Formats: sequence, C-alpha cells, structure tokens
Amino acid sequence: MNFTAAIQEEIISEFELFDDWMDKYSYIIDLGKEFGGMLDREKKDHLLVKGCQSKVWLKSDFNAGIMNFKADSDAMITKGIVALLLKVLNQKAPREILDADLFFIEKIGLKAHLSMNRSNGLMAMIQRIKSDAEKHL
Amino acid sequence: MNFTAAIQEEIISEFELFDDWMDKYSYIIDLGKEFGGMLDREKKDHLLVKGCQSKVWLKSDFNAGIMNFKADSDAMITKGIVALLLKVLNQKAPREILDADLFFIEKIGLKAHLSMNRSNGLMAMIQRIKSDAEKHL
Amino acid sequence: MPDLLTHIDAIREDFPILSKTINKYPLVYFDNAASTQKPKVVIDTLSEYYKNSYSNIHRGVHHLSQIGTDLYEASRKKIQSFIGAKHAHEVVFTSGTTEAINLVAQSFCKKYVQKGDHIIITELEHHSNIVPWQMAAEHYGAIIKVVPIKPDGSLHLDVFKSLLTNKVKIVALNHISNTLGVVNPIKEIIDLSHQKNIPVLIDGAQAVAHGSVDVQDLDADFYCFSAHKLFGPTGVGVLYGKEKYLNAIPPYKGGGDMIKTVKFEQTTYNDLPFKFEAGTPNIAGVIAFKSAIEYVENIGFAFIQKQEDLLLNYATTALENIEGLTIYGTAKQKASVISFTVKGIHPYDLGTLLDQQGFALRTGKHCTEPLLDALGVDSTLRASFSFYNTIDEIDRFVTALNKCITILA
Amino acid sequence: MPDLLTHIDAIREDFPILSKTINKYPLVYFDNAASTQKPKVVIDTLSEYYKNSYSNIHRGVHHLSQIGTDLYEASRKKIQSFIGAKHAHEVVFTSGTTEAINLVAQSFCKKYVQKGDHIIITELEHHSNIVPWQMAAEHYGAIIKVVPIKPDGSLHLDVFKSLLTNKVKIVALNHISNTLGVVNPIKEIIDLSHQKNIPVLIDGAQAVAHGSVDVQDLDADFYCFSAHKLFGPTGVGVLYGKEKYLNAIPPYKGGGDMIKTVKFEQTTYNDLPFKFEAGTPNIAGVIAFKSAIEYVENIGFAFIQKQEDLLLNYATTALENIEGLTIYGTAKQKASVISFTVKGIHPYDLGTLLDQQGFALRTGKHCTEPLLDALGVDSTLRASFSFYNTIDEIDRFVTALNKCITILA
Ligand SMILES: Cc1ncc(COP(=O)(O)O)c(C=O)c1O
Ligand SMILES: Cc1ncc(COP(=O)(O)O)c(C=O)c1O
Repeated sequence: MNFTAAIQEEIISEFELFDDWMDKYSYIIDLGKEFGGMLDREKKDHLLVKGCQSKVWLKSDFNAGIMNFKADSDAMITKGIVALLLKVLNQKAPREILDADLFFIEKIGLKAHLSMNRSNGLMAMIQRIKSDAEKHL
Repeated sequence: MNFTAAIQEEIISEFELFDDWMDKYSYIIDLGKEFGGMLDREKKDHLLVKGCQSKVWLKSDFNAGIMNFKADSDAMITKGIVALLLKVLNQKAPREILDADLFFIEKIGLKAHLSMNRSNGLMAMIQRIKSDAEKHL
Repeated sequence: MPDLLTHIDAIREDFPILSKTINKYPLVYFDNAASTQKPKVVIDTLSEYYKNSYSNIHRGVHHLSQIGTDLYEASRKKIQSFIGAKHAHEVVFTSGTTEAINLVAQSFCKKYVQKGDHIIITELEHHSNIVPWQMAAEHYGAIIKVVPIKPDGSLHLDVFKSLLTNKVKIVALNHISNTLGVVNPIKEIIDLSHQKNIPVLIDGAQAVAHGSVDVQDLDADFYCFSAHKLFGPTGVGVLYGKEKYLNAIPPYKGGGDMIKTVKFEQTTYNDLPFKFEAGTPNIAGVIAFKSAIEYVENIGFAFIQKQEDLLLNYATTALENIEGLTIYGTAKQKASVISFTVKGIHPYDLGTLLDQQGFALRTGKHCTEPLLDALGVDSTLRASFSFYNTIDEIDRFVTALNKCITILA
Repeated sequence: MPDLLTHIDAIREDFPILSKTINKYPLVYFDNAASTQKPKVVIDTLSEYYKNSYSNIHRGVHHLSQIGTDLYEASRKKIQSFIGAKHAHEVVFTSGTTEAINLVAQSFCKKYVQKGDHIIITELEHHSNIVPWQMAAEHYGAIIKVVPIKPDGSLHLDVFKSLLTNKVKIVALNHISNTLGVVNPIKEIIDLSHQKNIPVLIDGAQAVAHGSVDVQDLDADFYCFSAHKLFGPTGVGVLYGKEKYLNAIPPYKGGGDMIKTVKFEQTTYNDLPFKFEAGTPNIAGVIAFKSAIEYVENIGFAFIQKQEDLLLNYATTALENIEGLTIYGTAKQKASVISFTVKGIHPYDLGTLLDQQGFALRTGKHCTEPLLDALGVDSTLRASFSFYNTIDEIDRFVTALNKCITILA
C-alpha cells in the first residue's frame, strides 16, 4: 500500500467511530478549527477556488520535488474538508498527487453528502490541487 | 320565436335525422357544394377571414336596412358551414344579426367538433359577420 | 388555533413530498422563495394530459390538437382572471420570469430606448431583473440608475423621485424582494412613473404566491412571474403586458406560430399573444399551471395570508431571541421570508448542518449580489415559508438551529 | 414478420395514449413530425420527481437541491453521449429548437455579422429556421441567401456552392425536412462550408427521433433539437454548440445562474454551459428527457429505422395507388413523413373527415410556407410515422382516405 492510501485508510477508520452524521460533521468542524489556514493578507483573490459557495483559498508551491499546499476557507466545514484533503495530498510528489485515487471520500460517506454539484466545490478543490500538481510534473 | 331562431330550429331538426357524424359531414359537404359562392375575380384578399386554415372570403353589403352576404371557401366543409351560418344570418337587419344567439351550433354538435381554436375559424367567421353588421347599426 | 391546524394537516396531504424524510429526519421545506412544492392535482394534470390527450397544438385540425389548444387557451384565460388582466391576449406564456423580463428588456429597448436614455431599477433586484437590463443598456447605449435601500430594506422613495427625469424610458422593480421579503410600494411607484408617462415593469416572481394581484388596479404596464413559484410546473412563466405596449414592441423570438405569413422577402407577425410565442410552447406545463392556480384559489388568499403572517411573526420572534442572530429586512410590509446570519458563523456551515437534519433552506446571495453588497454581508441564510408550513416546523427549526450554533461556535 | 409485430404490440403498451379512442374510433396517431407521444417511463419520471425530490437546483446546499442538480446534470451527460458531443458543457438546455435557433441567430450575429454579410438558409426550412435569421439579418443589416430545391425536394447543391462566397458568415439548414421528410446531405454541406471556414447550424428537430446523430462525426458547429419530438416532455430543447463558438458568442438571456458576479458597474458571465442558461430551467422536463432518451436507446435505432422504413415504403406504395394523389418530396433519402394532396379536394376537408375516424394527421403549411410556395401548393396533408405505428394502421388509413375521397369528390 502506498503512502496516500495508508493515510486514507486511517481517515476511514477514524470516521468509523461515528455512527451519526452529526458526529462526523462535528469531527470535520474540529478539523477545520484546528487547521492552520492562511493569514488574511495571504488570501488573494486569484487563489480562490471557483465553484464553492463558501470562499476557499488554495496556494501551492513546489520545492525539492514536493508540493506544498496552504489553504483556508471562511466556512468551517469547508475548511475541515480542505484539511482532510490535504492530510492525504499535501507534501507529496506531483506524480503521486495526480495518481491518487481518493477512495476515502466515498468510504466515509462524504461523496453522498457532498455531491459534485456547484454548491460545495469539493470537486473543484480536488481539481485545483491536481492541476497545480500537474504544472510540476 | 323570432325569425333567426326559427331557421335554427329547422336546421337542428334536419341534423337530428343523422345519428352518425359522417352523415352530418356529408350533409354539410352537400350544402357546400350547393352553395353559390363567389366568382374567382370577386375573391379579393381583403375579404379573407383571418384565422381559418382554409380560405374563407366574406363580402357584405347593406341595402334597404338589410345585410347581404356573399361568401366562399376553397374547402368544402368550410363552405358548408358558411352556408349554414348564412342560412341563419343572411338578409337580416344589422340589429337582428348582432342579437342572434347562435344556439344551433351547440345543438347540432358543431361546437364540440369545431372548437373555437384557430384551425377552423368558425368563431372568426361569426365575428366577421357580426362586425360587418355592426357598421350599419 | 385548532381549526387552522387541522386545515393545515389536510393541506399538507395534498403535497406528496411533504411527508418525505431527508437523512432520516422529516423534510422541513423552508425554501419556498426558490421554488414551491406541487400539489397532487398539478402532478396528476400533467400525467393525465400526457396519457390521454397529448399532441402539439394550434395548427392541427385533429381532435387531440384541438383539445390541447382548448386546454392551453383555457390556462391563459385562467391567468387573465387570476391577475385581473383586461384581455386574455395580454397574457403571454414564457419559460419563466427570467425570460419574460428578457423579452421586455430586449423588445422594449429596441423600440423605445436610445443612447443616453435611463432605465431605473433598484438595489433590491434579483439578477434576473438586473442583467437583462444591463445587456440591453449596453446594446442600446442606455444608462442604468439604481434606487438604493434604507437600512430596513425599504426603498428610498425620495431618491426614486429624483431619478425620475424625462430621460427615463422604463422603471423595473420587484413587487416583493426574494431575499428580504420586503413588499415594495409598487402602486405608488407606478403612479409616480405614470405621472411622467414612464411605463413600469413589475417582477412579480415572489408576489403571486402570497396575495392576490390585480394588474389593472396596480396599472402595471408589464408584470412577470413563474409557475414554479406558484405551485405549478417548471419551465412556464407569464408576461402580462398592456395591449398597447405588446402591440408596439417587436417580437423577441422568431419561429412557428408567431407569424401570419412567411416569405423570404417579407414576413408578417401574428396578432397578440401569438406574436410572442414562437415555437412549440410548454404545452403540458401551461395546462398544469391552471390546476395550480385553481388549487390556490380553492385554498384562498385570505387563508394563505393569515397562515403566512402567523408563521412569519412567530419565526421572527423566535429567531430574534437567538444571540448573535441578525435579520435582514425589517421593513413593516413583509412576506414570509426571513434572511439572517449568526455572528461568527458562515451561513454555509449552518445550512449544511441544518440540511443534515432535514431542513431545506437556502444559503448564499440568493441571486441578489448587489443587494448583499449594499447590506455589507457576503451571504445569508434564508428561510421562506408557504401556507403548508407549520408552527411546529418552526419550533423544530429553532431547536435545530441552536444545536448547530453550539456545534459551530 | 411476426417477430417485428409482437415487438410493436409490446412497445405500444408503453404509450398509454395509443390505446385511446377518438370519436369512438381507435386513435391512429400519424402526427409524429409535429410531436411524438410519451412512453409511460417519461410520464412517471416527471411525477416521481415532483412527488419525491422536487426543489430548485444549482444554488442550494440542501439535499433536495443537490439531488435535483445531480439529476439535471446527468441529463446533460446523457445528451452529450446521445449526440456524441465532446464535452457536456457543449450541451445547453433551452425551451425548444426554436429558442436554440434564436439564441444562435441573435448571439452569433451580434458577434460575427456585419452589414452586407450573407446568411445561407434553404427553401426547405421550418419557420423556426427562417424568421430568427430574418430578425437578426434586419437588425445587423445582413442579407439572407436561399438554396432552392429541385422538384423531388432535394437541395440544389450547385446553387449552394455558388452562394458560398466569403461574404457568408453562417449556414443554417435542417437535417430532415419536417414537411417532405427529405434527408439533407448535411455532412457534405458542412464539409463544403468548413473549406471556407464558415460554421453551420443544423436544425435537427426532425432528425434525432429517426436515427443516431454524431455531432463530432458530422463536425456540426451548432445542432438544435426539441425533447417533445423525441418522446420527451414539452418545454425542453437542446442547443449543442462547439465550445469555441459558445465561448466566443455573447449570452442570449440575462439572469440568475448565468453570471459569476453581478455588480451594477460590471457583471461577469459564468462558464459554459451556464452562461446560456439564465433563470430557473425546466428542471423536471430536463430530468424526464433523460428517461425518453434511455427509452429510445433501449428500443435501438436499428429497430426504429427498420420499422420506419417499412412503414414509409408500405404507405408510399399504397398511397401512390390512389388516383389523383400526389406525394411531395420523392428524393431517395427520406424519413417516415409523407406529404400529399388529392386532386380537387382541399386538405382541410380530408383532414377533418379523417379526424372523425380517429386519424390524427396534419393539414396546412406545416410551418414551411416558403417551401409550399416553391412547390406551388397551398396546403398538404402530412402523415408522419413513428416506430410505434403499424402496417395495420396504414391499411385502415388508406381505406378511410378512400372513403373520404368518395364523400368529397
Ligand atoms: C424542422 C423543424 N425545425 C424546427 C421546429 C421547431 O421546433 P419547436 O417548435 O419544438 O421549437 C420544428 C417543429 O415544429 C421542425 O420540424
Ligand atoms: C424576485 C425574483 N425575480 C426573478 C426570479 C427569476 O425567476 P425564474 O428563475 O423562475 O425565471 C426570481 C426567482 O428566482 C425571483 O425571486
């Protein structure tokens, strides 16, 4: 099992502790609260991820073969989701990010609850992370 | 009972002889075939009644207190219907035409079969006859 | 009020969706300003029409086509009487409010608007009553003037009066704001405009479900609304226009049915209302819309307004008790719409958690971005009630909201 | 062919209306070119959606809104694959073919057409592919050039080639003529036009129900059709457009959903396809359209074409045996549409009497007045078949027609 898969398994087993969706959300919200985020002056408009109802800023940088992401959101649930995504995809090589099969989204039930439509922008965030990585292949 | 009502009753009793719609139509078609109509050179565009799928020309004239209608159609059923209408309304005083309650249309079943929509123009013909009459009140 | 409550139970049974569950919670549908649910009679009219009588209309001599035409035209007559129009041919079917406004923006401006002319709208408008005017203004070189709102969400009538110069060619505003619920003094605005011979378009999308509208009494020149916000199907809207204006302005779309004769050299357009109804219309939708209006007429606006006022007042009081909660739009005349935010919490977070508990309400800008800019807020939650909502739903909503606030705080 | 016949019986049961009677006669529905009937699955999708999952889409965080958005977008994807489009966002939902053509006529001309430019259409066109171009041509000062037909109803390709000068900005023609059933050589026409870098709009209203269409293979720049002629609901149409053109041309209608940001100073439009979908769309209609396409895919075009060819050939032979009967449109490539007249008898009379016996067919100009002028005929009868029609229906039709001719002669 590769590294990103291992982290995803870990996330899945954490979510298995909850049987109620409110608990899962509380957990995501806690992740959001704990997540570092960005300074206000770093939140530039060109970093905004399109297609999210809440604002999501995502900044990437490439150093020594590794992608480095910083992100933030004005909504706590969105921030928690970004935190989850970056748990899996941050500090990885571009190739690894592009190849990552994000099976945890389906397994923890995020997919059914955060469908691919425009209001939540989960897809848009993933696409942005992957397209940023692609530039450094 | 006034005169137009009497003619209508007569028409109704004629139609009562038929129990089948095809027979009623055959009768209307025969009326059309027998109806005088107009000479080709009389069929001026400005006499066309709008809203009929087939062409209907209707020409009126006012003389000695009486409306005189001439009409024609390129479709036989339409011509038969015009013939019926003029049986009731031709050679009458404008007031009588305007006041005429054309109950025979409903009674002989024309109304259900020739509804008021644009394709047949029954309403349009009646309106034209009445509006021509109105000018000579 | 046991009487009212029993009545509501019976009414709720007319709406199949209201007994559904979402995430194992009973659905509480508070998104009525976005779209209303459909009573069974509307759904049945649609099915029955397709099952028993469907065909294309207007041009056919055959039976089905004539039945369809009669039903379609009966819908037009029903709407005529519902809004008090003088003539049935002043009722034009469109695909929705948005298309109705675009039609007027394009066709009216083509006829009447020249470079440098003014068009008045307000800060309260839905994007569908802003963007069409911006597009037409750009094309014809006109200038858009905006009536601002006061802090309570009501319009600055003094500013409106000062904007009403003889450069103004048309005034367009909504009857009721979809975001704030504020009811605008449209009769007064129409009167003021008419004193200067300026016609007024009313975006009635939010108004028709809440109270009876009489376009002749209002003396509105154009009045637009959508069936889907009035318990009818999607894809149907109405443009009411005064005969004189509909006759004067050019057609918007070309095609079948809107013509009298077509020659390559010269085409002549049909009479009203067909001049504005090019192509095969939403036949089944229009026919089912009649059932929706009849349903509303049976319930009666007296009951609807009583019930909605009750819900609005009850909910407003309950929400005002929540710490940090701000309601936007506090003008006196209000429909049953409440926009609010909770201090320090993003509306999206609240909306998401409320959804988990079966509450359908809207978060965001509600297609009124300039209004939110004016209010200085990025996004709000909006709960909007219809007559089928209940006090009990509001109680549960307030409990759930408090719980969400605790989780998110 | 017992196999085919059993299959047809089963298929007919999918269409509730086909077992109805008209004036005590079984309905024989030969008006499929005007609109097709709906299989039960389409009607049920509509009802079920309204009963279980209805709400407005796109902007809501709540469950129902997300389900609706997913279903709506799934319909777009289904259509993408049905017509072989490269991207789902090249599929724009409209209210019908007529609106799709108007959209292109207005937006394309606004961007690309200047005074003195040419627009090519043909003598075969439906009013919906004539009048929009006349309106745009008038507005932008363009000139409309018309490709004439030969006596058999096929296009004069030599004339087309000679009209294809560098003044031409767009070519617009139908895939299949609704009046004659003639199938146009659109691939060749597109090739010829592309050699001069001229884009082509195909009015596919009549084509999509009869055979599979691959817009990439055809290399069509725009392709338009209506759901109601493809066993789907009324009030829904599709504009397929190549990404590069849809990106280049300005939006047609303004309103909710088609914008990214709205400011009074400056509004920015949304990405494809939303840029062209202003306002609340026909949500339920679009969702049910997917069921219609799936139904057609299940039946399969192989079967559909076999059955329709059978009906067309059988009916053509039978009608040709009737004295004084003339068929219009005798080109080799034909869809299952037969336009005809009987010498000395007005089509309206025949249509009326046939209707009395349960036959639904169309009489008149079929929204192609210039074509009828070219053919030198005032009006025709048109029988148009779908795969659910039968040889037996044609037999009964021919008998009834003979009877009517006797009555009228
Ligand atoms: C060839 C053709 N083009 C365009 C149209 C217009 O389609 P609609 O009325 O669905 O907009 C039709 C159908 O009437 C047609 O047959
Ligand atoms: C005030 C107002 N105007 C216009 C619209 C647009 O209506 P539709 O989306 O039905 O075209 C809406 C609804 O979204 C609205 O609330």
